[in-house]
Amino acid sequence: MAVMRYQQAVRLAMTEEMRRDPNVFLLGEEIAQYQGTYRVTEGMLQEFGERRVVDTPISEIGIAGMATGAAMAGLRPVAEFMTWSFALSAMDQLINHAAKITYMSGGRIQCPVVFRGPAGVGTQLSAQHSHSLESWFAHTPGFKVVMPATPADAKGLLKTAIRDNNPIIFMEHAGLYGLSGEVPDDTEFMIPFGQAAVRREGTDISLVAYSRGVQMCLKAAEALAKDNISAEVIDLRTLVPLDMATVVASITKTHRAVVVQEEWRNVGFAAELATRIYEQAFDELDAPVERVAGADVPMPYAKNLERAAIPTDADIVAAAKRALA
Amino acid sequence: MAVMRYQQAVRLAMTEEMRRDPNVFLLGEEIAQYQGTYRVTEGMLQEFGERRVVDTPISEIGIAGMATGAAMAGLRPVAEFMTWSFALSAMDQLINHAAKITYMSGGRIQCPVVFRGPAGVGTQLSAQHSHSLESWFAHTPGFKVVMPATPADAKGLLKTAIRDNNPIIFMEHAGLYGLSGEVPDDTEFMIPFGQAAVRREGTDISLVAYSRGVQMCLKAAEALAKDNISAEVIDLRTLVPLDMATVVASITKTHRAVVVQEEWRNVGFAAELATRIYEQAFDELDAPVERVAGADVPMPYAKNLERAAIPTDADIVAAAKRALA
Amino acid sequence: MAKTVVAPPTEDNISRAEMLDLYRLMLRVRRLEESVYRKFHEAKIGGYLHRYDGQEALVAGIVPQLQLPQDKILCTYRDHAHALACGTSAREIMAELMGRATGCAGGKGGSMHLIDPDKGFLGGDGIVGGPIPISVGVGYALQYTGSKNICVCYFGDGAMNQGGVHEAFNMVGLFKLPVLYILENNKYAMGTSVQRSTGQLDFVLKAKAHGIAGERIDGMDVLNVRRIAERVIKQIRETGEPYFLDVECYRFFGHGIGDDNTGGQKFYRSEEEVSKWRQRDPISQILRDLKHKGYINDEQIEAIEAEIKAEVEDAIHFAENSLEPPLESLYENVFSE
Amino acid sequence: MAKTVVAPPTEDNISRAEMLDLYRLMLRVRRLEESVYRKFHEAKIGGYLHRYDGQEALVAGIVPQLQLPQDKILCTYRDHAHALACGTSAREIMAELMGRATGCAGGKGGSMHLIDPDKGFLGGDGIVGGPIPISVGVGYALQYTGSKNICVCYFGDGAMNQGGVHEAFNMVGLFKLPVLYILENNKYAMGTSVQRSTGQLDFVLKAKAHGIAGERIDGMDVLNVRRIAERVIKQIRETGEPYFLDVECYRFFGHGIGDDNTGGQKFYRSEEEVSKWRQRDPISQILRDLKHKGYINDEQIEAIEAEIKAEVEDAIHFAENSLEPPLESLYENVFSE
Ligand SMILES: Cc1ncc(C[n+]2csc(CCOP(=O)(O)OP(=O)(O)O)c2C)c(N)n1
Ligand SMILES: Cc1ncc(C[n+]2csc(CCOP(=O)(O)OP(=O)(O)O)c2C)c(N)n1
Ligand SMILES: [Mg+2]
Ligand SMILES: [Mg+2]
Repeated sequence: MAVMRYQQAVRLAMTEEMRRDPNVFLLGEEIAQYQGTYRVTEGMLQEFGERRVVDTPISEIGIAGMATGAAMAGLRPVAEFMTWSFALSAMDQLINHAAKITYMSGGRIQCPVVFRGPAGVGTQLSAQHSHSLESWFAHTPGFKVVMPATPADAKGLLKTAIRDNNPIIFMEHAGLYGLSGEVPDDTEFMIPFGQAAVRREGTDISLVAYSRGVQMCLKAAEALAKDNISAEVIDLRTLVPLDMATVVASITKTHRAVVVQEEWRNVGFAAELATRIYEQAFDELDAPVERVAGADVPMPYAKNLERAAIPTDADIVAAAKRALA
Repeated sequence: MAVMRYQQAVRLAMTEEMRRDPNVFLLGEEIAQYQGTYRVTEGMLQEFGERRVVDTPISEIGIAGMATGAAMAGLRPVAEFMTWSFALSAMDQLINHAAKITYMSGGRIQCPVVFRGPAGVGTQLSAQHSHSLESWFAHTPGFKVVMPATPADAKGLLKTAIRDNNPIIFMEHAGLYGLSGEVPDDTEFMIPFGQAAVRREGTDISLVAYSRGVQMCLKAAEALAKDNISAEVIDLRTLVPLDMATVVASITKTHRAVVVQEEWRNVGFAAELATRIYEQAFDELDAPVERVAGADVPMPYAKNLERAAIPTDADIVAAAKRALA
Repeated sequence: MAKTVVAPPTEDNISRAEMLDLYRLMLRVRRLEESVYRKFHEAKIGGYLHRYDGQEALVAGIVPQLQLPQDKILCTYRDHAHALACGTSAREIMAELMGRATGCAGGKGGSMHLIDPDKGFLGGDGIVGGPIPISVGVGYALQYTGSKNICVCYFGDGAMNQGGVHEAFNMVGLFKLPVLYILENNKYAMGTSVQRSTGQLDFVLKAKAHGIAGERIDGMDVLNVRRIAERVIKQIRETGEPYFLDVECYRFFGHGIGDDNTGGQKFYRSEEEVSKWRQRDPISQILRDLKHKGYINDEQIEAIEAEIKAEVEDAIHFAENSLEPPLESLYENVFSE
Repeated sequence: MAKTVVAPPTEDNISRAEMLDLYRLMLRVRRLEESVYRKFHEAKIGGYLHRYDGQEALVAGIVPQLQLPQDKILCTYRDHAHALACGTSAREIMAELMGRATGCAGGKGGSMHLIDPDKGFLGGDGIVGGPIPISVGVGYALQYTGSKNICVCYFGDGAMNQGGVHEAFNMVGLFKLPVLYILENNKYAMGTSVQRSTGQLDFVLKAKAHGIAGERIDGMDVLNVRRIAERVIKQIRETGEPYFLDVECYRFFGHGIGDDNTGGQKFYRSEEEVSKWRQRDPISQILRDLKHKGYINDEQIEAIEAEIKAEVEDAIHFAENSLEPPLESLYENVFSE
C-alpha cells in the first residue's frame, strides 16, 4: 500500500494499464507537453511518447469522435475532457455514436473507450464550468457511469474501466484531487462495477452518495454520531450499473434514507435513487427518503452564493434529522 | 373553434404571433423553401418572406447560437430543430449560453427564444433519431420545458412560449402531428405555464403524463373504466414550471398514482415526478407510485423490438392494476 | 464554384472483366434500390429510407480497389450501395431493411445503420457529418498499428456545414492520417442546394483550409472515378496523408422516402435539371462504353439483368422469410461482454 | 503561415488627444490587470482569471471607434480589457471580480462573464469558441432591424479549432452579416502553440473558406490596429458584409492564474521568446511615439500614471467595501419576468 492523492491514483491506473496493454493510449487537450491542466497526466508523455499521449486541438467533437473511432477500430483510448463541462460540445458523438454503436450494430462492434476528466463544483468557476452531468449520462443507455470517491477507488475503478469493452463515463471530482489515501500497489487491483461499498456501518439511517458526496456523508455521520445517531454510509461507486441490493439491504436495517447528489436537484440522479428505493423497499421505509442536492440555478460566481448552491455535510445532517423526526 | 391537426395548430400559433409582433422570426433547416420536413411551416415563407422565415445550413450549433444571439439582441426567434435528436449537437449553445445568459448577467440580458421541433418515437427511426431529451432539459436550470398533448394546447402553449422572455424548450410529438381537435380561433388564446390540466376526472387512481403519454393515459382510463376503475388523467403540459399542486390534489383524492414517460426510464422525468409525489404526499399514498417508461436501450429499428421498447396504454393499465392490487 | 475538371476520354488501362464488374456492381446497387421503395409501400420496410440511384459510380469506382477488411469504410445513412460494394450480401442488407434477425445488424440498425465490420464496413450513420469525427479515430488506429491501410469516409455536401466535420478535418490535417474523404456532392441537402447552404462554394478550399489536399472530380463517369481513386489511394498508402475528393454527382430520386419525387422536390429542383443529369446516368455511360468496345452484347446484358433480378428477389424472399429478432433480444447488445 | 504585413510607418492622421486616449486606455487595462493577481492571492478573487497584458492594442485600436451601445461586442473569458474599453467602470469590473452585488453582473458572473449591455458589451464567454455562434444572431438582429451597426466578435487562436466557429462563419458568410471578427492570435491556446493545433496555419484562409474576407495584421502596434480597423469598420457599415482580422499579438503572462509564469509555461515557451515580444509592448511603443512627437513629457506621464493608479485603487476600495449579493438572490435571475 502506498499513500497517494486521488489525482495520482488516476495517473497510476493509466500508467499501469498502458504498460500492460500497448493498445491503450491517451488523448486530450494539454495532457502531454503541458503535463495536464490538473497535472493528472504529469510525466506520461515522457514515459510513453507522443504516439500514446496525444495532445489535441480544442476540439471536443473531434476528441470524442477520435476516441470512439479508435475504439471501433480496435484500440483502447482514454480521452480526457479538460473538464466535463466541455463535453457539452461533444454530446452528439458521445450519445449518438459511442453509446449506441454496439447496439445499432447488433453487437458486432465493440467500443472500449473511457471518457474521463474532472467534474464538480466549489472553486468559483461559475456557470459554464461547473457541470458534472452524471444524470444525463446515466439517463442514456449504453454508458457505464463511474464516480470514484477515494484514491483507492480512483485506481481500482479506472483500471476496470480501461479493461471494460464498453464506453465508460469516468468522472473525477476536481475537489477530490488533493485527497490522500492508501492505494494498493497491486497492478491487478481492480474494483468491479456495480458493487457499492459500505463506507461506515450504522443502524439508524442510510446515507447514500457517490463521488465527493461520500466524503460529505462521512463527515455528516461523524456529526450525527455525536447526537447518538448511527448512520450507515454507502458509496455507490458506479451509477450504471447500480447496486441497489446493497442500498436496499441497508434500508432494510435502518428504515430511513438520505440520498445525496451535488448537481442540480431537478430530474437528477438522486430522484432515480429515491424512486428505486420506493419501488424496491416501500414497506421498509419509516419516513420519506430525504433528498439533498444542488440548487436549481446556474452556478453563481460569488463565493457566498456558490456556497449556498452546493449541498454540505450540514445539509445532510439536517436531512437525516428530518427523516428521524 | 376550428377543428385542426396538432401540426396545424403549431403553425397557427407561429403565424398569429408573427402577424402580431414584427420581432418574431423563424429559423431552421428546410423550414422555408421546402415548407418544413413535417410541413409545420408550410406557406409561411410565402406569407412572411425570407427575412422572417430563414432556411439555414445543417448547422445545429449555428442555429442555436443564431437564435440565442438574436434574442440577446432584442429579437424573438423561434428556432426549429428538424427533430430534437439533432439538438444533441447544439448542447453547448443551449445549456451554456441560452439557458444561462440571464443568470450570468445578473438579469441584465433577456433571452426570449423558443426552440421547437418534433420529438418522440414510434416510426422505426432507430437509435439516433428517437430522442426527446426532456429529462435533460428539465434538469438544466434556465429553461422552461413545454410538451403539449393536444392541438389546442399546441397553439395556446406555443403562443405563451413566444411571448415569454426566457428560453423555452418546446417539444412537439411527431406522433401527435396528425391528431385533430378543436382549437380556439382567438388570437389571444394563451395557456399559462405551470398549470396542469385534468383531462379526465376519476377517483381510484391518478395517471400523470405529458405529451403523447396523455393520449395513452386517456386510452388506459377507458380500458380501466370497463373494469370499474375510475382513473383521473392529468396532463402536466409544462415540466418546468411544474404544477405539483394539481398532482397532489388528485392523489389526495385517489391515493394512488401512475407516472408515465415515453423516454428512457433511468433518471428520467418520471423519477422526478415520483420523488416529488413522495416528498409532498407520502402519507396520502396507499401504494408505491408506479412508473411506466421507455426501455433503457438505444431505440432498436425492428418493428417488434421498437414496440417493446415504447410504453403503451396496456402498460399503463397493468401498472394501475398493480397499484390497486 | 471550382470548375470540375471533366477528364478527357483517356484510354483506361482496364480489362473487359473489370469493366463488366463495374457495370455489374452499379446495376446491382440500382436494382436493389429500385426494390426498396416498393417494399416500403408494402410496409415491409419502415423508418427513413434513402436511395443511391445516380451516385453508383462513387462506390463502384472506389470500394473495389480497397483491401477489405483491413481498409475501413464509413458512410452516411445513404448506405445500401456501400454495404453491397463492401461485400455484404443483398440478403443481409434486405433483411436489415426489413428488421429481421438475419440482417447485417440483427435488425437493430435498419436502413441508416447497415454495418459489416468483417468486411471492413464500419457502417452508415444517421447523423449528418457524424462519421467524419469517427474517421479521425479510425485513421489514427490505422497509423498507430503501423499498417499501410486507409480509411475511406463518405459524406454529403450538406455535411460540410457541420462543425464536427471541421474539427475532424483539422485534426486529420494536423496528425496527417491516412483517410480518403469522399464528398458525395449531389448538390442538395434535402431541399437545400449548395448555393443556399454555403458561404463559399469551393469545397476543396474548405479541406485545404485544414491542411488536407484535394480536388474536384466528375462522379458520373465511373471510369474517371476509378482512375483518380487508383492514384489517390496509392498516394495515401505511400504518404500516410489524407486526401479529399469533391465528387460531383446527382441523386435521381428525392432525398428519401418522404420526398419521393413528388411534393417536396418541386420546390427545389426542376424536372429539366433532373432529366439533364439522368442523361449522364453512370450505368448507361459504362454500358455504352462496353457496347462501344464490343465487350458486351444484348444477350449478355439480359443475362446480367436476370442474374441481378434473381439476386434481389432471392434477398427479398430470404428477408421476408426470416424471423424478427426475438423479443428477449431487446436488452441484448446494450453492452458488450 | 501567412506572412504578417507589418505596415510601413505611415503618418497616421491622428491628433495628440487621440493618441493620448489610446495610451491612457491601454495603460488603464495594464494597471487593472496588474492588480488582479494580487487580489487573487489575497483570496479576494476566485475562480479562473485571465490577463490581457500585451494584447491591449486589440481593444484600444478598435473599441473606441465603435458606436456603442448600438454596435455590439462579444469576447472570451479574457475580457477585462473589453469591458473597460466599452466604458464599464473599473469599479464595476473589480466588484464583479470580487463577486460583489455592485459588480456589472451583480456578482453572479465573475471574471469570465463581465457584461454591460447598456454599453453594447454583450459579455465575455467561458467557452472557447462560444461567442462566435452568438455573433451570428447578433449580426442577424442588426441586419434585421435595418441598422448600420456592426457586431465585433473577439476570440482566440485556439477557438479556430471549435466546430461551432466554422458553422457560424459559414452562416455569416452565407447571410452576409455585419460582423467583424478579431482573432486574438497570441500564438498559444494554453500551452498549445498554433503550430501544434492546426493542420494549416493561414487563418485568413480558414475564414475565406466560408466566404469571409480578411487579412492578417500586426497587433502590437495600436496605431496600425486603429488604422486598419477604421477602414474595415467603415467597409462593414457600408457593405453589411463580414470581415476577419487575424491580429498577431502575444500574452505576456501565463494563460491564467493557474499558469502564472511558472511551471506550466516552461513547457511551452522560452524566456527568450517572451522577452522578444515584450520588446514590442504596445504601451511602450505608443509612449515612445508620443515622446518622439513631443506630445508628452515626464510630468504628464506621471500624472497619467497617478490618475490611473487612483482609479484602480478606488475600484479596489469600492469593491472591497461592497456587499456580497444577498443570499436570497440565489434563485433570482434564473428567469426574466
Ligand atoms: C445533425 C443532423 N441534422 C439534420 C439531419 C436531418 N437530415 C438528414 S439527411 C439531411 C440532408 C443531408 O444532405 P447531404 O449531406 O448533402 O447528403 P445527401 O442526403 O445529399 O446524401 C438532413 C438535413 C441529420 N440527420 N443530422
Ligand atoms: C470548449 C472549451 N474547451 C476547453 C476549454 C478550456 N480552455 C479555456 S481557455 C483555453 C485556451 C484557449 O486558447 P485561445 O483560444 O487561443 O485563447 P487565449 O486564451 O489565448 O486568449 C482552453 C483550452 C474551454 N473553456 N472551452
Ligand atoms: Mg447532398
Ligand atoms: Mg491564444
